Amino acid sequence: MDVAISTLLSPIILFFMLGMGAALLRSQMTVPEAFSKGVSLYLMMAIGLKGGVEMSKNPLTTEVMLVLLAGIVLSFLIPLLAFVLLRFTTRLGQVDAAAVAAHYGSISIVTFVAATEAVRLSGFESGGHLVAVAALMETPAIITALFLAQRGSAAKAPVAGAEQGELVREVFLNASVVALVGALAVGWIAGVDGTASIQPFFTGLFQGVLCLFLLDMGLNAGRGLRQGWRQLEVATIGFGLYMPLLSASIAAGISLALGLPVGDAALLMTLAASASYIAVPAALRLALPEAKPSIYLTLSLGVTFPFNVTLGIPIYIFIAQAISS
Amino acid sequence: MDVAISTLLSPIILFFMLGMGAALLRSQMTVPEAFSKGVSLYLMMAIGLKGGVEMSKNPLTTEVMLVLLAGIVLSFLIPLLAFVLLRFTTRLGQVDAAAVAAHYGSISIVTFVAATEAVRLSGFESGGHLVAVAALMETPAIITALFLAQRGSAAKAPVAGAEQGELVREVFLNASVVALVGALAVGWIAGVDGTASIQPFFTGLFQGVLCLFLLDMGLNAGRGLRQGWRQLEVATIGFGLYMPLLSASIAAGISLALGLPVGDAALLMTLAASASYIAVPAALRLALPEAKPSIYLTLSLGVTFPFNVTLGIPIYIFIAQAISS
Amino acid sequence: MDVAISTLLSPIILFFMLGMGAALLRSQMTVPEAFSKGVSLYLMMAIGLKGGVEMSKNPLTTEVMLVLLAGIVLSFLIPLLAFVLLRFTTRLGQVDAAAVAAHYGSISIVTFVAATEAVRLSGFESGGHLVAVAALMETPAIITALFLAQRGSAAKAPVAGAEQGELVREVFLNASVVALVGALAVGWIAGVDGTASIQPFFTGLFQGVLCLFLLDMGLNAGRGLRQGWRQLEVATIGFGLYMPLLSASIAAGISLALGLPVGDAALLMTLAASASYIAVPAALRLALPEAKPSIYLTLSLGVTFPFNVTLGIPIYIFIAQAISS
Amino acid sequence: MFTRKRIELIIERMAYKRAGRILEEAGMTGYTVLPALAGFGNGNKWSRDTDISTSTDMVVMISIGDEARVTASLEKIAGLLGNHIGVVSVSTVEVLRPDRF
Amino acid sequence: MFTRKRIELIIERMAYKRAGRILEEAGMTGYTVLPALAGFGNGNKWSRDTDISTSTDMVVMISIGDEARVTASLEKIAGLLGNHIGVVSVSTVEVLRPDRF
Amino acid sequence: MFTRKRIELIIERMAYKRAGRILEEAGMTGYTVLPALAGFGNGNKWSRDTDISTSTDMVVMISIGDEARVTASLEKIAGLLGNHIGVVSVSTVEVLRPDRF
Ligand SMILES: Nc1ncnc2c1ncn2[C@@H]1O[C@H](COP(=O)(O)O)[C@@H](O)[C@H]1O
Ligand SMILES: Nc1ncnc2c1ncn2[C@@H]1O[C@H](COP(=O)(O)O)[C@@H](O)[C@H]1O
Ligand SMILES: Nc1ncnc2c1ncn2[C@@H]1O[C@H](COP(=O)(O)O)[C@@H](O)[C@H]1O
Ligand code: NA
Ligand code: NA
Ligand code: NA
Repeated sequence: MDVAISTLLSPIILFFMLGMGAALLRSQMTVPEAFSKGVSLYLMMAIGLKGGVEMSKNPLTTEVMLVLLAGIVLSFLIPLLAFVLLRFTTRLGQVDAAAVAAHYGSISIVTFVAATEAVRLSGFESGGHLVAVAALMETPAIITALFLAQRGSAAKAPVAGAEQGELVREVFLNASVVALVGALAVGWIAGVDGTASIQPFFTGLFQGVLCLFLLDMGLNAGRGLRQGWRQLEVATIGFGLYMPLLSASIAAGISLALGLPVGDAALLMTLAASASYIAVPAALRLALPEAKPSIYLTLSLGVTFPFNVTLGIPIYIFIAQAISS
Repeated sequence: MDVAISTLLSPIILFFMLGMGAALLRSQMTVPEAFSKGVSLYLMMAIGLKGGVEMSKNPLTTEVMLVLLAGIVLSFLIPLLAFVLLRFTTRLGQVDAAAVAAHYGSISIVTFVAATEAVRLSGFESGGHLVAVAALMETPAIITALFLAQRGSAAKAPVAGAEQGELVREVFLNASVVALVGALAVGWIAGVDGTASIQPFFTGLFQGVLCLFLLDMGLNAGRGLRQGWRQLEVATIGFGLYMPLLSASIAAGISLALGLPVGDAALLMTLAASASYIAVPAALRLALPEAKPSIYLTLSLGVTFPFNVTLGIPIYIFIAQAISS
Repeated sequence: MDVAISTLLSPIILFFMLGMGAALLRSQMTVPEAFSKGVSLYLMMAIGLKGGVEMSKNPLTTEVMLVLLAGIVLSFLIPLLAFVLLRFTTRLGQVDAAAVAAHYGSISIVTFVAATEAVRLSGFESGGHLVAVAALMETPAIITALFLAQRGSAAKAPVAGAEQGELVREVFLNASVVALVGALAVGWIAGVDGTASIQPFFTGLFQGVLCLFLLDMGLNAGRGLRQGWRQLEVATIGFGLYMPLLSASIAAGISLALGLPVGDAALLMTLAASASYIAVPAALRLALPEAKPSIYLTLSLGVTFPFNVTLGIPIYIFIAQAISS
Repeated sequence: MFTRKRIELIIERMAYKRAGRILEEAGMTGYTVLPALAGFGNGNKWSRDTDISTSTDMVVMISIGDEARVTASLEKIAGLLGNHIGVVSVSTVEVLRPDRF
Repeated sequence: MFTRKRIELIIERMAYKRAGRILEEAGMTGYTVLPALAGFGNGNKWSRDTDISTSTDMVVMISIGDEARVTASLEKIAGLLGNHIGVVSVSTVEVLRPDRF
Repeated sequence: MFTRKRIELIIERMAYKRAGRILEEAGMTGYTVLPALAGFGNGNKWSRDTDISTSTDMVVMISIGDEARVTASLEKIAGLLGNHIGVVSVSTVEVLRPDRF
């Protein structure tokens, strides 16, 4: 448990709480969008490079392949579970339920990064290929969600022609996928020696930059919560809290089946539990404009993200230890 | 004196002069607002963390408490002195005089940071709690100034209702206060070990980032001066040069009374001498919209800031040495 | 040749290719303008400082002077050659030909930076004064081009009065000139000791930041090419590929004549071969608004820049080795 | 001076490319997109610096053209706005170079 | 098409929230705020990138609504502009969905 | 309310200072410049985040003034637009403080 404490008292989380507190107190403080976009690009390049370099160290095993596959499957299936739960427990309509489901099938790279730090702090290793898993889990959920949203309703395919291409590019070539996968490839190709000269920037500064970014995330999460919570019924907020635990347990089962080491298991669980708030919303504004951002954004950014970053991650690490012993 | 020289020839100051020169030569060079806002956020987090970590090393002494108190008192009283001087020596009206006074009672965090570097260069220590003093000195001056501006004039309270809350948040929860106090708390809680992993970012890069920021400050100060000096009578410009010295001497007296070490004394003097150009202007646009930014901004940013950063700081350090021996 | 390979597989180039690929695949990924402007400011300050510090180590020799002179001459004359070639081989009119010529006489600082890295990777030294050469080569080409554009045509002088001053400032005091020359001066004055405390920021992070910037450059180059290539006839695109080689060979001749060391020769060739896409376009929008940006920007950014960064630089280093042995 | 119509479309950032295609197809000779900073509508406030998934950002599209083309594009625009939140308004302006629009 | 009024308010960034409250109270159904980059007035020039205390920044607020509400809000707006520097102008526009405004 | 003219100038960033001088000389009391994000014209699209030499950026200049001055400035503006790409349009607006313009 003192792992949990030390995680909660790490500067990263403290800065997140600072931001969240300031937002809830309605401070006008903001981080310019252009700046935080640049910072998040840095984070994705750094995490991608790290993963690629580590993957370059040892060949692709079938285990690795299985984890990648597991990630894709999770991203495809979690939305189904989420959708059913939402339809039965909340008053959300088909489209909004499908939209929310997409977010929980996809991932939050910042949550993932916070988890890697926590795993490190707890003294465990984690494989570089988990970054690849993260990248692979971003998009399948969107496809499931679009299917769920049209299901039954003889609605015209939402998008066609130029729209189609626009959407496909947004889904498969959005900034985070390109940066993650691209940096992963660069790290893989350049390897340890090739990336030595750029490590001071991408590794040395990583935790520090993360503090700055999580301060901003806290501001965003806090504002999202303050502005949006009225739109959410209790059942929906509840979903934002138990769904991560559900997804994590499924991932725990898979980790057990695959016999993943503690670190990898914790990260896979975190990925399953985390909800997207950048890639998926953007894609859904194109594909499901009828879905209300005030619902899915508030839920994933205002409820689930804070939960995962503070309580969730320690729990997942704890479970990962339990199952792997 | 060679301390002064070495300060003046440090890259930080040289870059400031570069920016100021470019602006006076009417170069079109600019640093994007979003970027420099991000950089200044970094600087405030870094300085806050530094202070917090140092404070975590040794318990709060009464001396520390007294310095904090001194800072607050200075911020409350300096505006009174400034107001009287302005009313007697310049043609500024009540409102503009009060507005200018607010700026000189408050502080410039960049000047403070430049001073800490100069103190370090001069081979002196400074206590982390001075950062707390800086944070505490930001706002009291605004309250004094609002009182001075209304005084006599049976004017309606400037703001009420929603306005009221907006102003209060702007005054007590503006970005710099949140970042400074917040980072201070984080540093205090996390301590030396907890912040070890983020030091490369927040400590290692500090001086370098400061160069970049001071280049931008130079551009701003130079442009402010070039565009605004016509609006200032000689007496007002004079005020921008002697007021810092006055405030510094008062702070020197207090330092002597409290028997502060050289470094702390120099920094307290710098805080007293420095004038705000971010927090206070923003607050005054809300509370005293009648006051002319072209006057108070030009004076604090175009006259006093350059003076402090170049000549002022070495003088304050010099005096601090004198009194403490 | 394995030097060429190792250059092509260095993270810097890989990230450039990533960006270019993403753009050609029409990914929507972008780096916010404000952020990349800030990053490029950092790069210019860093390269300027580096050069200045190295120049501070040893006195100005006549050889250094001669190289500076050579750079200026190249920047003045290359546009003449480029203009003639364009007029004879392409359908470009006088004004557009002159505009394009200006870009090839001037330089691309990013290409220069990439070359310094490649030279370092290849195990050669390069003199700090090459940075000064880069700064000096930025503007003369513009003057030649304006002369070429007016030549014959009894056209009114393009700009006068306030316009005149605006243009002169844009040409001689644009951001890159100020940052480069200014940082060079700072490095020179502060020297090795004075800049020690800012090295972690300006030197330690350099390669890493460069990766981030080249990712952005790749996106820009790719988009420029994708959107603009239709406007270019084959002959013009050809010019964008052989002109660098021509300019480089002229520079090679000069290097041979001056007996420059390999590193310096390679960099001088790179400067000659590189084409501007920031300073010159901005100046030409003021001085030659009739010239079509879609032509000169596509050519210098979409064709020549990628060529130089990938194939060109290794070639120039190879030639530099050849002539200096 | 010649009379033309000016469409002003306040629409989500994610949708402006679609609106652009509609205007293009309707024969409008050009448009300009301005970023919005904040806004209010339907009782909801938004602000650019507080939405990381900039998906709720609004932009303002300005397009000047002749009445016929403007009317032509408006129907399709209305359709687009059926899905995406946004506001469209049309005003009358005078231009110097009629051939341009 | 239906006729509505369009308020265009050029006002300091620090004051736009107040203007927004005024518009809201007057019953306007929405507004959009655009950042300005630079400007000139009273012989003073300002530019966003050269004022660190972004307190002299201007923004442009656009709000479309029916004449009655617009008139109602204008008085209060005028009061606000008494303190804060800024400019207000009203023009006539045509909209598609009258119920919206 | 008093009737005035509103010039809206869509022009390259690099040229707005020149346009500003023209407006100033023509006696316009002020103008405001808004950054554009993207645009389309002559079959070319541009977008701010994809042009490092921000030289093809457009800005939108708004200037409100009385008819006489507006007409006076328009000729020179037209001349400027002869060189620089851009679009100018004029509309009629109502203002509160006539003395201001
Ligand atoms: N009809 C129009 N309406 C609005 N903006 C336009 C129009 N035509 C051109 N523009 C803007 O002016 C820029 C240059 O257009 P052009 O001069 O046609 O190349 C375009 O990229 C648009 O931003
Ligand atoms: N009457 C209006 N005038 C100007 N902008 C509006 C208006 N109504 C809505 N908007 C803008 O459109 C966005 C979405 O509004 P709504 O579709 O009502 O949710 C708002 O956030 C505003 O930016
Ligand atoms: N006539 C005008 N047309 C457009 N914008 C204006 C006008 N007058 C003032 N402004 C804007 O309002 C700001 C303040 O102007 P002023 O209140 O005259 O100091 C200026 O910097 C401009 O951005
Ligand atoms: Na998930
Ligand atoms: Na002070
Ligand atoms: Na060249």
